[in-house]
Amino acid sequence: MRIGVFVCHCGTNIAGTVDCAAVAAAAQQFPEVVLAVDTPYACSEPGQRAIIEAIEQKGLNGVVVASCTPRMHEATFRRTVERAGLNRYMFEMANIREHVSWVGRDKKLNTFKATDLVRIAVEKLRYNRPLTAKSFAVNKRVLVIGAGVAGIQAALDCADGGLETIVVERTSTVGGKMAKLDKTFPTVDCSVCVLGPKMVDLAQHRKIKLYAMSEIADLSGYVGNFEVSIRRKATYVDWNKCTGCGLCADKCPSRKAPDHFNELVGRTTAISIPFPQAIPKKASIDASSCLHFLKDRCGVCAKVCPVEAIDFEQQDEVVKESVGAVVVATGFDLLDIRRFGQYGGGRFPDVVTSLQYERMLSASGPTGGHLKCPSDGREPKSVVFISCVGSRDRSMDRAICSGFCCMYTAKQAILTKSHVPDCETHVFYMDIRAPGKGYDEFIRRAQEEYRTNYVRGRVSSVYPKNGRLAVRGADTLLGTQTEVMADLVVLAVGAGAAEGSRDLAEKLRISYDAYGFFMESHPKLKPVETNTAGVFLAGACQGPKDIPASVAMGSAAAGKVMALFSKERLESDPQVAQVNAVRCVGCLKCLRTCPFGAIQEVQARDGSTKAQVIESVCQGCGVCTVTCTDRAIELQHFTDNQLLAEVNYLCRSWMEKSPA
Amino acid sequence: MSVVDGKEPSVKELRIIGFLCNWCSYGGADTAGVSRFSQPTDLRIIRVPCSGRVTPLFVVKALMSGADGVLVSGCHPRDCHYSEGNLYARRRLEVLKRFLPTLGIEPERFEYIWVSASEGERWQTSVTAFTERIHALGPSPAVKVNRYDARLVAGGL
Amino acid sequence: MSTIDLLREAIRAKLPDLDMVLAWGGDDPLRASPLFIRTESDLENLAAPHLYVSNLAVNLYSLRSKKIGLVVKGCDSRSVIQLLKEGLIARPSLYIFGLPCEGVVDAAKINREIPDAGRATGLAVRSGRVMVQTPENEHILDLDAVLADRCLRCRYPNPLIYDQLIGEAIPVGEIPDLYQDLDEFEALSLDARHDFWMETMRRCVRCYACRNACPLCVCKAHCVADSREPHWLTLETNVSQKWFFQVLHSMHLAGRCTECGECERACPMGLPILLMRRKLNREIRELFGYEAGLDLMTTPPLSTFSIEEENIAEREL
Amino acid sequence: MSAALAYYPGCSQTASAREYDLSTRACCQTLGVELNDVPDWTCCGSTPAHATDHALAAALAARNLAQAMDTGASNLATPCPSCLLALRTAQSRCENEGFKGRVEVLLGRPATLSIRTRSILQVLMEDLGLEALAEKAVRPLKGLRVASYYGCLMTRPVGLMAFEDPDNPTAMDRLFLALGAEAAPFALKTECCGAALGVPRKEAVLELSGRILAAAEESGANVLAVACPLCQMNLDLRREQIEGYTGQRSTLPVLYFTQLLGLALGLPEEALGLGLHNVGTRPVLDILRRTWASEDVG
Amino acid sequence: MPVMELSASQDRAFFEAVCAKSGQDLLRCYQCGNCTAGCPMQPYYDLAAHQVMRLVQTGQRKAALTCSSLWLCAGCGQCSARCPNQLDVALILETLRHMARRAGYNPQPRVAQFSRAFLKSVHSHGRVFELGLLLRYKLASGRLLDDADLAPRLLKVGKLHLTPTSTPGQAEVAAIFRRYEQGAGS
Repeated sequence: MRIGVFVCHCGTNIAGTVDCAAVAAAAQQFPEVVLAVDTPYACSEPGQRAIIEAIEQKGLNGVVVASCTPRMHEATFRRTVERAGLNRYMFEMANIREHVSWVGRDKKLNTFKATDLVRIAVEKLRYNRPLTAKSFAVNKRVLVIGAGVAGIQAALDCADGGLETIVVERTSTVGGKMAKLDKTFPTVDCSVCVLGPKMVDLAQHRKIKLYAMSEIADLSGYVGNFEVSIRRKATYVDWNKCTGCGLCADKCPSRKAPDHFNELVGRTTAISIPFPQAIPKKASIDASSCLHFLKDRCGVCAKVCPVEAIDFEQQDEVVKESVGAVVVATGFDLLDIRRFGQYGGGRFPDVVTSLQYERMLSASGPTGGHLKCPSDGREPKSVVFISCVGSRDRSMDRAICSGFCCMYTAKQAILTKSHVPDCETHVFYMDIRAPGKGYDEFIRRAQEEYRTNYVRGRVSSVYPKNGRLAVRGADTLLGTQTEVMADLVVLAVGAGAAEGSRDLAEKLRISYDAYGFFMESHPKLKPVETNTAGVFLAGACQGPKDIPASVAMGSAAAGKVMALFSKERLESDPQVAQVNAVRCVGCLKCLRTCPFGAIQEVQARDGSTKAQVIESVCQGCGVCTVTCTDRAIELQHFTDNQLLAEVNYLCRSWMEKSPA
Repeated sequence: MSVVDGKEPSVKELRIIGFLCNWCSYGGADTAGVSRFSQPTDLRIIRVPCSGRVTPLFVVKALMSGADGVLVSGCHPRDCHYSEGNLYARRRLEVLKRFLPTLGIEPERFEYIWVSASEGERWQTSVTAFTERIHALGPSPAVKVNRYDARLVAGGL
Repeated sequence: MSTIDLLREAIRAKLPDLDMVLAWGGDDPLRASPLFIRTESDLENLAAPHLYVSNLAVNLYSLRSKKIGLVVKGCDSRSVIQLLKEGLIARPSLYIFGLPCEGVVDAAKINREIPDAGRATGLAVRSGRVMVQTPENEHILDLDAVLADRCLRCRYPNPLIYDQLIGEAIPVGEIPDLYQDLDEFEALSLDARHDFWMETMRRCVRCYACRNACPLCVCKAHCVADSREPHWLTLETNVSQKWFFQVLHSMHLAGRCTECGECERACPMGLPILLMRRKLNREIRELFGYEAGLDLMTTPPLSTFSIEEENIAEREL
Repeated sequence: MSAALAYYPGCSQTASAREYDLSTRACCQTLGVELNDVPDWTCCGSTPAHATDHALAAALAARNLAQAMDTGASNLATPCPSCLLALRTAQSRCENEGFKGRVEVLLGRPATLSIRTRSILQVLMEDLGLEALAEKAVRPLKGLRVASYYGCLMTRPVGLMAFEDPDNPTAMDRLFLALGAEAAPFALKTECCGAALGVPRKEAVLELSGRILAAAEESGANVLAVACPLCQMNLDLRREQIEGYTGQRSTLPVLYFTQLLGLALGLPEEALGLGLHNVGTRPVLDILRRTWASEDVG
Repeated sequence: MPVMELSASQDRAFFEAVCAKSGQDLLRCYQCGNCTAGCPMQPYYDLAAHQVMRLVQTGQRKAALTCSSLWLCAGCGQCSARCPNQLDVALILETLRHMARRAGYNPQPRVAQFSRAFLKSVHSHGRVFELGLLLRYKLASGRLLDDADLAPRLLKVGKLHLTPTSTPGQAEVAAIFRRYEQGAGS
């Protein structure tokens, strides 16, 4: 082989703590290396040109670049060598930045380590073989999971782009958290008035198929060809018949059902439509509150329904859809208020979450838009807002800033004044984060125009005193303790991952962070992609986000799907397992352990049983290779010989270095 | 092959190989790098697609041929990019860990852990702890075999 | 009828339906060799049961296209089960004569006890005693003293799979394998264990007799021990290569080995290589409650997993 | 039933909190919990030792733990939360071998501190349980509306004490409910009464204790239950000082929870030291007598 | 207040020492004020708890060690329980108090006198002899009339012993104090 080695300085990122010239000089002596040079920025245009020129002039048939992590630039350099006519798999990277220069302090040791990493890259490259991708057809339908504002936007953009779009929503209506908000910041316009038309578009779009009250049961397959199982939960109402007239809810005698749409502020009927603008506007029965299910009597709804839509026998149903890409837009949930015992969360009825407060402010909410204390219905004359409840708090493993609370708290303070002009408003805050367009101006309005008293400090406790609530906090700017009496305390509770997000991540085979938010493929450059090809993220499921950011990300995800679907066929990764039929004894252990069902049993010409890899299904994990005692099945590009070459070199070199 | 000035570095490094899955742990090591979490330099990382690709034989081969320590790191259980690879790995590697003492190799020289792509700090802590553990154990006795072989060759046996 | 007669008649009856029957035979009064019975006349060479030392299951994979009759002892039957379970042979092309076994004699042990064993003319076993006839003497030995090692810890004297049982099943109590040999070995320091294997492997001649005798090593035709793709081992005959070969062999058998002991019996150098396999078996039994070759249904533990492993603690550094 | 407990009374229990000691012993005897005094026990060091030097504080506490362990006991209980904190702090700090070494130098003997240490309240709740306690009660506490005041140290430091929800402990409330009393919704369950600063900074204690009394009054309670000698002293003994400072009069009796438990168990008031209070306990007894008369018990 | 010259006035060694002795990483403090918010003694402090944290962060040794707040902490632990950064604030204050005592700062003599009187009592009797403790404290602090109203009430119900109880363990306790004063175990 004729191997070229390019050692990147990455400015001072690598060269600062690694002697790149020395690494290159050492590499020059490695077997089959005919060229080894150091270069300021290998990934830059001149850097890549130099590689191409070297391949052409020196007749290289293998290239090693020692630079950053392959997770960053492997694809870049593979295209580079391909432009010079090499097969893209005749390339290896040595990660001497993230794994060396950025983590080791001793330049000499770093240089040794970098040299070793270059050497094992060379050793592996010597066993590399050209691999060729196969192509396969793409199913140009897209699945959008979650129909909050991000999911709605993604679905509408995909459908407008001409794609068949399947939308799966867990609750009985689309709209998500945004539909629950009274107004939005910083414009203070009616939230559902902005969102409503989009919800209607979603329902009426001829390219969109909506499954409400449904969840993802399973997802299999791979980019371009996913198979999804959708569980449609029983609503006990035949939605094909239901007209949404609401007669059932009017007559339902069970009026104590928990009202989830109203964040448990107030109660609803056992059969209900969550709110006037609900899409689809269909009734569903909460079996845990319905007298028919609890006591086997009643049945009023069935009697009054003019279209005979009530079906107490209805069961969950699983339907299957085939899609080529998935947009995950499952949003967030607020942390459980009961976790905040110091503020009486869950104990004092007049301590509410910010989302509950939105419902209390909303004209379509349980109080009809009249601000009332939940305990006794009186109009509050003092409302205290507490920021960062469950955010920036390591003591409860929540180091993150939830991002949007500062803004909605200001909005809620402003709205409080417009509901009850003589109400005092106080906001306890640590820092105000208002970097959006018009955001900081909005905070100033809350303080200047709406006379909101901002107190810089955390609150230690909320306790009942003289029939009201005493809020004891600090004013760190004054260096004092403060106590203020409140009729209502609103906790700006931090945003956590949506309930069930970890389970969903496992079904989709995408990663999530410590808080349960889904991991993007790269924090800066691939914010919408996941590490699973064909699965994209939109909105707050990736981390807390406000409405404009969620909408933007919804559109971005749709754009990614359309770019993916712009090709008729996709190329499969040739880093898949391959069976050596001569060695295969036909035990089929590989077939049984393959997580993807990518191995099938075939008859050889002599009638004997052999395993065979379905290349478009194989994901390249290599579990089969390890399972096979005879190594009759090997994962291409990560064969035993390739990995052994690395192990053997390291051991051999160490042996040689070790004192006799 | 000599580097810098042809002399051994002043700090004595031991010989540690890491097998890291591409999706979680290799990413976690990258995250540690991006965050500049400094670590001992002894470890040499070999990238594999999945911890399920790591045959225990790689580990034994390394330990019997002169590595002082081997660390395998994959995605947390339930979080495997290939959904199950690390679960197979866990069984194979646990059996291996228990097998090592029969070969006269301290089982502490081998460890397998789970580090996700977001856990840069955990990676730093793990590498540091493992490197310290290997330094506490000292160089591997497996060197003996190879020296024994060298003597056999030299002695013409 | 004696066991040998019962067996002979059973084989005779089934022979017309089979391509051949594998049993043991030969003239040596202390050792029997595999006997491939194709015709009735071959039945005359059938040896006495206490000499049925070798595990005939080793031949099954290569004869898998034929209709085979096979005589198995309890231990051999586990190999058959394991081969069936791994899909390496097919049950319909197999007819199994199950032979309850009181243990087989180790010729080497008899040689040690009796100076003129080399000239033995006959051997008989009766009620726990072994009578060895030589031209000059009749020696009487305790059966236990000359049984093969593996018979001394045998937990399965009765075949676990068969089409026809020859004679009566032997009553058997609960005999735990205490792994005394392993405990003794593990009482040694790590260094001593390491040195033990170095010394043991120095003597290995890398003849692959162990591998060839293993009924589960079905891939021996393409063994990784001497392949270039993948290239796990060089052909150097040094201790590291030889030792690694033995480790590799043991690990390929992890969760599969039934401890029939043929590897060790076949070793011309008498190396205690079963020990490594027993170690792996013990760990697998403790971790997963699994023993190879006991039934056809359970999935081998290394071909499956649990999301929550009961006996594996999460590892932290 | 639990095995015998090593019992560490603490200094207050011999003097200013005698009724706590009396009622604890009486209750335990009735409940069949055997208390064996730590032989020759000495002061745990309390806050002043801790404020001075951690090793000194740990040595003073460790001596008592060692004395208890010498008797072969594996469980120790103390009524006083402050003593318990001192003992547990010593145990926790001595997990650090270096620190333990320093303590052993001061102590002059090995600091083996593995004995399990708990408060009497915790022992009763965990080892006997509400059901068993209620079963042994012969007279209901009906008519009493109890504000349960836990003070700082029953639940804090959270990691060290690991007892109940630090923001809303309910052990005593549940106990009194089980014994037939009402639990008043008392807001300042874990606020500080000012602790030992009563002597050097009296005004602070009067302010803080006054606040607690006021909240207890607001809750409609007719008795305030405590589990800490220092809290009891500040709220009971300093009552006139508090009244002078805040200008608010209060006749709310402050009883140890063991005294209330003892009444329910049918123990005579002398055995529970009910005459040893500064603020008269008569109103409590009057209420209960009325209850018992109407229910024909007692 | 004079201008605080940041680089010149910062005593980094002091900052590091507080971190090391308390085992707390004070850089975690982001000045949210929750320690101050819940502190029962805050009204009596000269500097709020979070301000003391800030003084340590900025290496203001003298200002931190001379503040009265250190001595007025009642040890209730509320600040530590509330800290969102899991700092044991009470332990940091205590650490500062130890450092202040060694450095000879004593802005709240009465607290220190009470502490000393308490320990002296333990030293002499093995257990606290409350009457002796109070007398000793009153003599040291000169506050003879403090709490004079309480004594008759205590005496009436037998809660204030006139003589100390003798405890055999006193000798061992005294030995602990002797070793401590001789500098053992430090």
